[in-house]
Formats: sequence, structure tokens, C-alpha cells
Amino acid sequence: MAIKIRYFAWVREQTGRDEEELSPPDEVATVADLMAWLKGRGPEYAAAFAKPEVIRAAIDQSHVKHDAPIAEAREIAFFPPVTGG
Amino acid sequence: MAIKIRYFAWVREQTGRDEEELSPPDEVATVADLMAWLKGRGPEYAAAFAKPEVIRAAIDQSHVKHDAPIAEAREIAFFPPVTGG
Amino acid sequence: MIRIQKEDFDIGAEIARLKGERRDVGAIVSFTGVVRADNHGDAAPICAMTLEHYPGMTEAELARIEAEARARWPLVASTIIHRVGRLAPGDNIVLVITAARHRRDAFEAANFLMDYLKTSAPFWKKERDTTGAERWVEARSSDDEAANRWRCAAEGARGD
Amino acid sequence: MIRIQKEDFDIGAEIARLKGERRDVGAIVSFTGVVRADNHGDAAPICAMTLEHYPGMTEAELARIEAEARARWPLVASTIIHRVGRLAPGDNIVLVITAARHRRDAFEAANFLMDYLKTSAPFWKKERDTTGAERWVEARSSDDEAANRWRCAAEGARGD
Repeated sequence: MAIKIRYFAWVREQTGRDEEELSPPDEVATVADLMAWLKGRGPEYAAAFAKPEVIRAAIDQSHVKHDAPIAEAREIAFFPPVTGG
Repeated sequence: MAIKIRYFAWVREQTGRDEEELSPPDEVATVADLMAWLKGRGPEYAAAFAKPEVIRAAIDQSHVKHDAPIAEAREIAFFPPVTGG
Repeated sequence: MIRIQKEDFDIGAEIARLKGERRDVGAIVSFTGVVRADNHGDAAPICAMTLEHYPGMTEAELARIEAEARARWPLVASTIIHRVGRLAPGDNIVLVITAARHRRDAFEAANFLMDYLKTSAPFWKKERDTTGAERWVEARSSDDEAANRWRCAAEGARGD
Repeated sequence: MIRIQKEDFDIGAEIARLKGERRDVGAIVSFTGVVRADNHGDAAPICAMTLEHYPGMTEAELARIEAEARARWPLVASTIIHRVGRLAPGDNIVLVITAARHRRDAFEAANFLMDYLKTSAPFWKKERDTTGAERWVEARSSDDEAANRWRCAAEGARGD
């Protein structure tokens, strides 16, 4: 099933895109799995996700941890720690 | 030596005056002594200083405790606990 | 900056003035105290409040409190304005503004200024309620406790 | 009330709007975050800042934070306004206003809103300095610590 993937801040700059529709294979079960899978999609993704531990994720616009399952997700976002305020 | 005595809020209302010049006798050495002496000046003072423990004092416009000496004072004020802000 | 006045104050204008053309201010906190109609849960609503003060000592105490805040926190600027005279419910009473590089300093200093102002600045409030009864507002022990917590306050987390 | 906007905000007008004709508000706290030119002690001065956000999630997070503040403290009203887009030193970034009966609630809720906004609202700042260099602002561990202190915060003294 297609998931909308969104990128913000330097994750967006490094992947070179702000959003895309992707259909990861069934064995990609968690946010961490998805980052590992994205890393294999090309050098720009490899650079963006080189240190996945510093990247935050949201599923359907709510913060989640890297072990969160993505089965029901319609939209998954990746971004650095927030710096508003 | 004459001291200016000032009264605020309900202490002012009960004594019926906002300030006066008084020359207490030499044995009146502290703020507490002064309140006790004032109490004897008439029923309005007796009412104002009936509970001296609830009255606050300032010497020359700085808060002081009841055991503060008044020898050097030019101005002494009596008032209830403050309620600004 | 300290001011005692009968007139109302303009919060936005005072914040703008404090900030001015500065480029080293990252955080501005303002506190505005307002006359409540329902100051006492079970008594009749308040329709007027009169603020008396001790001219001379008021300015001295506010200056002392402001100096203490600026010694404790690295403030870039601060403002204290307190009204006196006759006020009605909804009217502004007091304005405290603190400007600092970091938010924690601005918050703590504003909080401190209000706690100390409440317990040491020589102002007294008299209320008149809708039955015509007048009473001097009594000091609250909670205000003394709030001021006392600064005496041995441990430093909290620092952010900006 | 929550707003995300490119335009500046008018602090005085927002406070006046929040207060409206209410007679049950005794305390209003505002926090304004401002772009500092000297954001980093040793680096070149900043001449521009760009704020990116996650439309949709931003509003949801701010609404969640505001709801949590209002569940924790008896607020009468609150406002959160955050700017996005390109800003310069001295420009306002964020405005938080809390109105309550008592000052402790207004102060603590404003403080909480800022701490949580800093660590959970999806905004990202990119700075450009006077050498032309651009960099994404890094999150500070002190902000996480500031947010964490609310998880097991004991109630402090209560005044009004």
C-alpha cells in the first residue's frame, strides 16, 4: 500500500524532496525498518539517513518512536529534532 | 526630637490622621515602644494599635521589625501588611 | 524603569519601548494584574477598588526589588508600572515586563518581581462591593510563601 | 486560540482580545520570543532566520499542548501564535498568552506552553549569518530538560 512520506528541514534538503508516495515491501514493519529501507534508495537517502538515531518521525502527524509499526500509516514524516519557539 | 509619624490604610482610618509630628519621651526606644506609647494617646489610637502584632512599620521609608531602634528616625510609618500587585 | 500612576498603561507600547532597537533580547515576559469582580468566592461582587500607596517609599521599594531581580538574573531590561487611585473590575492594576536573552531568566525574574512586589511594595487595596460595603483587602499567607520560596530557590533547568 | 502566520502579531491587541469583557481574569502572562542577532556567542552575527513547519501537524501539536495546559491549570483563556517564513533579528517569533484568576496559574501555564512548544511543535529554524553561511539550528538538551521538569513537577506555592 502506498504511504505518503514527507521530509522536513535538513532531511528534506538532503533527500532533495519534500514528499513522495512510496510502497515499501511487507517486511518493512516499523519506522526504523522504513529508514533502513529508504537508505538503500540512493546516495541522497543514504546521506539523509546516515545517522537515523538523530532523526525524529511522525505517523499521521503525531510523534512516534522508531519502533512504531507503520502498517496503518497513511503519512509518515522524517525530520530533525524541532527548534521552534 | 520630633519625628514625623505617618499612617496608611486602616491604621490611617482608625487614628483619623495621615501624618503628624510627635516627640515621644526618651524611654521610647523601639518601634514596639512607640506603638505602646501611641496607644495611650486616645481611644482612636488605642483602637488602631489594639493588635500591634498585625501592624507593619517603616523607618525612613524602609521596612523594619518591631524591635528596631527609633533613635535616628526622621519618619516612621505604620500600616497593615501590603496588598498591592 | 519604574512608574506609579493613576492612568492606565498600554501593554503593547510598554513592551515595544522596552525592546526598542535591541538585537540581544530573545525573550520578553509580561505580567498584568487585573481587578477581578469575583475577588472573594462567597461575598458580593466587587464594583470598585481603591489603591493607596506610600509615595516615596513605593518608588524606593520597587527600585530595590528591580535591582535585586537584575542582580539575580541577566536581564537586558525591565519595567514595573503600578496604578493607584480608583479602579473598576477589568481595570489593569500592575504591569511587570522582563527582557532577557533566554526565556528561563525572563520568566523567573518576572515571577520574582511579582512575588516581591506583592509582599514588600507599600500598596493597600480597599474594595467596595455591590452592597456598598467597603473592606481593606487582607494580605494572604500564600503571598508570603510565594516570596519566601526565592530565599532558597534552587536553580531549575535552563533553556532559551 | 492557535494561529500560525507569516505576519507579525500585535502583542497588546492580542492581550486585549484575550481579556475582552471578562471580569474573572486577575492575571495575564505573555511570553514573546524574538530573533536574536547574537544567537551563538562565538559565531558571526545572524542576519536572517527562516522558520519551516509541518502544516497540519503544527496546528494539531499546538492544540494538544494548549489542551494539556488547560487541563493542568484553571486558565480562563490562552493564545498561541507562531510565525513562519523569513525573519530578521529583532523580529517576533512566537507569542504565548495565558489568562487566569491567579498569577501562579498564569505564570506556570505560560512557562509550560513554551517548554512543550520548544520540544514538540514541528518548527525548524535555519539561520544565515553575516558571512552568508547557513545552518539549521540544533535542538538544545536544555530544552528537553526544561520540558521534562513538568513530568513530575510538584506544585509550588499558590498566590494570586
